[in-house]
Amino acid sequence: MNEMANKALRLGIIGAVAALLLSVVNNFAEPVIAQRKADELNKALTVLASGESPGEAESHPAGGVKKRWSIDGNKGWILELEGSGYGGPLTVVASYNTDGSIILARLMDNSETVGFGKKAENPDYMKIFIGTGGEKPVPRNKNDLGSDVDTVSGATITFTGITEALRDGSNLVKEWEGR
Amino acid sequence: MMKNLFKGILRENPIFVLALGLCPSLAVSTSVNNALGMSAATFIVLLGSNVVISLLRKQIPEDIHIPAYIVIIASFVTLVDIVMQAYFPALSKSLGIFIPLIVVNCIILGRAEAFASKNTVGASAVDAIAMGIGFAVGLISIALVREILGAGTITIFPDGGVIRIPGLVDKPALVFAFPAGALIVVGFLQAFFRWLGEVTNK
Amino acid sequence: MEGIVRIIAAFLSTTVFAALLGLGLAIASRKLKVEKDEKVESLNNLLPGLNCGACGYAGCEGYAEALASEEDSDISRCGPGGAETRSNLSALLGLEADESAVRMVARLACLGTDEAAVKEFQYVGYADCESAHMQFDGDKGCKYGCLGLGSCVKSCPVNAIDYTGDGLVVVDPDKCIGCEICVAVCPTGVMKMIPADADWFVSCNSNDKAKITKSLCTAGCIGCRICERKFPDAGYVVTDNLSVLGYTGVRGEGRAAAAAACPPKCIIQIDKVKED
Amino acid sequence: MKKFRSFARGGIHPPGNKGYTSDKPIRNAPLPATAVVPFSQHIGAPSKPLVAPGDHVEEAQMIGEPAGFISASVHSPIPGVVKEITSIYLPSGMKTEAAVIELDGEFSRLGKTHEDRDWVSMENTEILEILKNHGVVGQGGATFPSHVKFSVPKGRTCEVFLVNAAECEPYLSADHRVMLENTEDIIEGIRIIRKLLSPKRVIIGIEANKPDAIEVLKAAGEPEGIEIMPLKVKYPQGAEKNLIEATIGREVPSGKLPIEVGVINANVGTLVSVCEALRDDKPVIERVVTISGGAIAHPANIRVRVGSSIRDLIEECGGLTEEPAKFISGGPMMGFTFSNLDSPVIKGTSGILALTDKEVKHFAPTACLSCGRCIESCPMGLSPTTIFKNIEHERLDEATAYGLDDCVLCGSCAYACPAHIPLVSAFKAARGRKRRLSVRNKG
Amino acid sequence: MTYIGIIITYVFISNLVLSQFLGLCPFIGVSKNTESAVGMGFAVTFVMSLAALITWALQHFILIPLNIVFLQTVTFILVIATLVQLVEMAVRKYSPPLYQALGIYLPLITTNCGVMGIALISVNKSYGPMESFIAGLSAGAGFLMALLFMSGIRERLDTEKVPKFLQGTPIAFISGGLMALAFMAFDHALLTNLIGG
Amino acid sequence: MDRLPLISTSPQIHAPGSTRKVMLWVLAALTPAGIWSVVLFGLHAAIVIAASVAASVLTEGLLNLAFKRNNTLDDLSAVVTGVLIGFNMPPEIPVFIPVVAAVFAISVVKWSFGGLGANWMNPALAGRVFVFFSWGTDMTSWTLPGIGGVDAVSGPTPLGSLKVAMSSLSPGIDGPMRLLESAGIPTTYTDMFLGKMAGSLGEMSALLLLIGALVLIIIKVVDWEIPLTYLGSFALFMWAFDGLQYGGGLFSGDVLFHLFAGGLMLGALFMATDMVTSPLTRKGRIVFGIGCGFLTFVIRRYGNLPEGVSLAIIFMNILVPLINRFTKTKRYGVSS
Repeated sequence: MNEMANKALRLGIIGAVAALLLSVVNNFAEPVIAQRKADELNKALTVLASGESPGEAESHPAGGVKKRWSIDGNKGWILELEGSGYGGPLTVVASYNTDGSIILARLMDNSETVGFGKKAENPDYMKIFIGTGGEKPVPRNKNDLGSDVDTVSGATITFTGITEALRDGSNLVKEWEGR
Repeated sequence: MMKNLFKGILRENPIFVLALGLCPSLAVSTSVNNALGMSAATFIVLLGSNVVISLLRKQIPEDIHIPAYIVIIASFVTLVDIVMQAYFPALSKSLGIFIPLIVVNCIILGRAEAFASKNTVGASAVDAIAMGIGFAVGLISIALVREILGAGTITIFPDGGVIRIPGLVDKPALVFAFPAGALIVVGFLQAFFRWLGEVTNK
Repeated sequence: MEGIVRIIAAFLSTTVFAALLGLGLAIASRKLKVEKDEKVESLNNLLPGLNCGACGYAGCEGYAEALASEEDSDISRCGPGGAETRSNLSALLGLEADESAVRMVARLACLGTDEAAVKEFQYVGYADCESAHMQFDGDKGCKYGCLGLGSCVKSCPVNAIDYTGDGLVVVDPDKCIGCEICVAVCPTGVMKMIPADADWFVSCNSNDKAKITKSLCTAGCIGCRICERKFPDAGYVVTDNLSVLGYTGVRGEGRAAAAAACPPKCIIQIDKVKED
Repeated sequence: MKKFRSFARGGIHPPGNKGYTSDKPIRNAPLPATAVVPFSQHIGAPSKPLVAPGDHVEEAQMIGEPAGFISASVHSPIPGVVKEITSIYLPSGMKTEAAVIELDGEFSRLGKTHEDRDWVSMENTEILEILKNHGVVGQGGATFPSHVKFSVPKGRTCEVFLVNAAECEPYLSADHRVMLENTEDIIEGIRIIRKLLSPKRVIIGIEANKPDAIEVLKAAGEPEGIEIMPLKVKYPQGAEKNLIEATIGREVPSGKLPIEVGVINANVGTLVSVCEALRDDKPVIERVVTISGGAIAHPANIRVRVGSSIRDLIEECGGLTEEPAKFISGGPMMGFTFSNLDSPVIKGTSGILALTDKEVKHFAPTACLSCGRCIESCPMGLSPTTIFKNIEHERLDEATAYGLDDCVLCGSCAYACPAHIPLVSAFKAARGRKRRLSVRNKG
Repeated sequence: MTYIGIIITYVFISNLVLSQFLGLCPFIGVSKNTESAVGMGFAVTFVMSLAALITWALQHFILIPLNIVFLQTVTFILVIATLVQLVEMAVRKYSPPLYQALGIYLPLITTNCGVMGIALISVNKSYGPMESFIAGLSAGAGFLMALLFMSGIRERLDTEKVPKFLQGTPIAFISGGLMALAFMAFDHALLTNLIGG
Repeated sequence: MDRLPLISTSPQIHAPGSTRKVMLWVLAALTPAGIWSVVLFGLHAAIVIAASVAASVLTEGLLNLAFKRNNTLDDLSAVVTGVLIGFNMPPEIPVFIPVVAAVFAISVVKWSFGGLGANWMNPALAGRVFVFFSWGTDMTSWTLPGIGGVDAVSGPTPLGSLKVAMSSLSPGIDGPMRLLESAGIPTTYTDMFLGKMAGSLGEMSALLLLIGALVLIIIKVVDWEIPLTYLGSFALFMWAFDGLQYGGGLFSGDVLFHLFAGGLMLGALFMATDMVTSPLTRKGRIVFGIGCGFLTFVIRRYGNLPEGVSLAIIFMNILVPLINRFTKTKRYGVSS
């Protein structure tokens, strides 16, 4: 019995030391991490709202939308959208005019392949979507892009994931605005 | 000492000769800077855990040695993870889930079992350094090949440290960025290292 | 304050958690204990794992079992493992090794290259001595020589034999572990086991009479007895039209001179094996 | 079209080329001036020589007695003087001792009338003893001593006596002619075996490409309750195990003998020998051989004394029209090439072929394409390519697990292989290697 | 996501080995012959499903309530290592035939990153307990499948003349690469179309 | 000296045919389709095919040379691989792509494993898939055929257009032909059958491919099991389920369209039937064919990619060793 208790104790001590160490480190690091994440989102939001200030975040206003901010009064909406990419779920943050057309968009958290789907993190990637969603539909397929096709070369799955998320967002905005 | 260090790089290269430690690492070998980050993280964990395990080797009973070792390894991994999230967010983001997975990198538990649990602290540290360097050499060479062929670039620092290879950068063979390409590259690099080992042996 | 509470929570919960798991494992290991025969396993680990059968058992595990059960107390049966295995086994079992055993290596007793030996017919079929030998004992005029199709090359467990490119094979004595598989598989019996430290060697296997041998191969032993008669101390003995060099119990003088005097020049100097 | 019985798996259709000789009546070859009589004309231990150089021997005198359980006796085909006992190569490539007998003295049997011996009242052991003393062996090619084959092991009964009249090898027509010309001998042979084995059924399996033989046998055999089964023309219909499958639908378990499924079988030529041994008291000193092939001037079926040189037989058939690519002893599928025309005819020699380059085109082997033709053609349901690849990598245990030892060496796979891989040759080599290694491991 | 969706995802689309690089060591190490591949595959499947379930409980009943999610890695791996060891002991004691078949692979599972991987993935995707279990089960099945395919190929390669330097693990990796190439047929869009969202 | 007598092992006779002849027949059967593609797309088509053949042959030759292996060019398998790769390229492809595909096919997929016969995946298809995922844009830029290539204009393939049009499918459209028509790219079965549509070089005319394959089947260079079961099972699945997405019921799919569109014929007749990478036994080949048919159906019907033939076949290649394992012939005298 003693021997068993001894073994248990030893493993317990190792666990305890590990836990102690980690919690102390975490205690210091956690606020730093939180701050950084908040900064990043704010930065993105500021860009997306193109100078206007976003309102308070609203969680899960609809399916597929994680968060929603209204842009300064009622000029439009910023949506944090969920899509599915090659490496799993991806997050797109996009701002919409009230007619559902896209003002700006950004790919945030994702696990896309480096050198491939990850290219969509580049702000330029989203250029092709700007202005679509209103009169002009959000491009559904690479064949809709015409000469722009090279910008998104290859990464079909990432592209589809983003475009579907953006289109859903656009439709939601239209719904909310009663169009 | 030098000989021991050298063996980790070529003769007993963990990735190419022992075929260990590929699992979580391969995924981040799409770019050189990720490989560098991963290598550094693995190196720290390897060194830390090897030293600690070697220190405690007489205190840990046989029955519970695997859980005990793995807790030690996991602590180092978590430490690295937390620090990276806080101070190297870009790297942390691209390495993502693969940092916690260092814990199951076979090379770390493998060295703990095969070496650190039987040797002195000093020897274990040397072994860890040799293996860590060997791992880095392996991972970075995989990343080099994959990034050059799959993206036409060599990214040392994401901002400003990118070398573009003319011709390739416009039309890279994207398959190398996929798992398929990664595995093929590993296969051929292994063969290459084997050949190199044989040649240098003579 | 909140931070400290969290630290304490983490500390306590992990301690309890780890201790519980440790206790569970400890209890389990006691309750679920299964005896296993570790002796066989550790002995097996010491053997080279070639399963060549040189020890006379079916593979390394068979030998390990025999040693473990004390059925067999000879720890020098493993030729491939050499001195290292012997000393390891000796350390584990506390048995003395019989160090008198001479290391033997295989050598090809034939100089009948494509150029030297007459071909009787053109063999078309599976490139293996065994199959070639089924057809009129092989395509060479001399039925004692090396067929060069490599039954031995293929079955050597350590890849110590290779083709020479001119119709023969050659043993790398440094790699040879003395398992005698090549001797067993060679249909003409032209592979010979000789001591690893041998210096000279009669490289022929033909029992044909001198006249026939001469007509079939320029490098064949014609049984002329020059080596035997002129150099009695060298150890050459001619029986059945073939000279064989004996290595034990003779002084060994005059071997080189005998080689020089040999009319077909079938006595050759061989490199001594590197002892590692 | 009438559907004939056949074995189920595999099989091939090589060109039959039987037209060269199938309509040529058997004629007698001239008697040899010198006969070379090997002491090993059968499977098993070579016979023990009973004569020494200088001895005088009578026609049909026993000159070699069985040495061991599986062995057979050997008789002098001609009267004469034993010149020497020497070692020769048989056309099969095997080395053996042989007695060289020079013709001298009177033929005591040739052309002489004889009285039929009363075998009906003999004991079975007596019959077997006669078979043994008269050197009767299976004449289909395997040359298994008949007195051993016709001894039913304890605890077994022979339900079916199966007569192998398939003669599926291309070119060969010796059995075909024997059936047409020695019908009564065959039937008498069957009667003897019936007495010996008391089988419930007697079946003659014969390929459908011999309608005249089928008719003759039916006329002679059916009244006696012998079943004549025409079989589909497909190689290797005459392979023992496949013939059993084709005729009675049973499979001999792997590694077992046909008696396991209640079958004992014999070739038609063997039956003639059995008949002659019992009825005429004549040992096996001659047999019918097909001499054929594109390079033979006048292909023929010849009754020839054992020990005659092949060169003489070819001369008898008008010689060669061109330099042949190969001489073959036996059929082209399972026969052996040889180069020494002075080799003798032995009890198992069913044919001598001289084939032209056109008939035996040779290609160097190329890589296996995994096309599966070998599997499709294997009558034993094996995967020759898999076995071969394991042999190539010296994995003999795996090769055995895939059925190396079940292979009947019929050659169908190697015939069909578009990559020209010497499959059969490799299987023989692997079996030889296994044998050598097992000897080593035992000793 | 529906259960069927989860199954298809982890068996084909996000196959642990062929698209996530998880479990590569056993994938290369234990795929030399089909029998051991199947043994390993089942052992992993068993442990994965169990581990996914238990780590879910750990996450939701201890780590989150106590706000110590940062100890995730440590606690998860501790549970997995202990679990594997317990399973090994139990199987060895109570079912020697099963131990003969699976037992020798069990100790190798501790360092099969797939087990840890699927536990982390399940938590990251906020699966419920049943979903976690199914995810573990199907990830294991996907692993088993990849291992089985690989073993078939390697058994074939055993009797081919692979160039010297490529023999063994290198050619296994290249084969794995080509397999991954074929698995690119299965993408998320396929899943979406197949089960309608 | 006279030539030595020949002593060979049994059997002494041999069926006619050799690896080289098999490959020659395959090449001959592919020639009409190749000529047709040059007629339709002009010189560039010829250059593409020639380049991939040259790259294949050169790669194999150089590898043999570098690693001191026997010359294996004689068996012509490298030429066949090259031609098939060329056939799988869009007409206006930059030449470096088929070259890369050929190099990859020969060096990685075939040579690494030990050369002809040892590769378990179809080299030509693996090469194609490799470049497809690498240079997707180039690999999906199509040209409409015109005799002599004079009026070559870019245009999508029927299957490609279908995937696009599918996303805006409106009710009342009852099948792929109507859908293409409504999308402004009308086509007829005859055009598809004869090859007057956009597509890869070799897949243009189902007619010519069928004739070629039929000849190969008749002379037994190619077995009938795979083409029949592949096309059959694919047609069956399409017929059963493809109608559903157009609002039809079960068993209302447009089989003709799917049989003639895209690379199905080329794949089923010439690629899936590759001896080296298909199962050994008849039973196995039937399973293989059905598997290919099913997977092609799944990928085409549900996948993101318009085609699916290549991926279906190379996926089934993976399964071949296992299929072989479970479809062994029953051995004589061995009870299972």
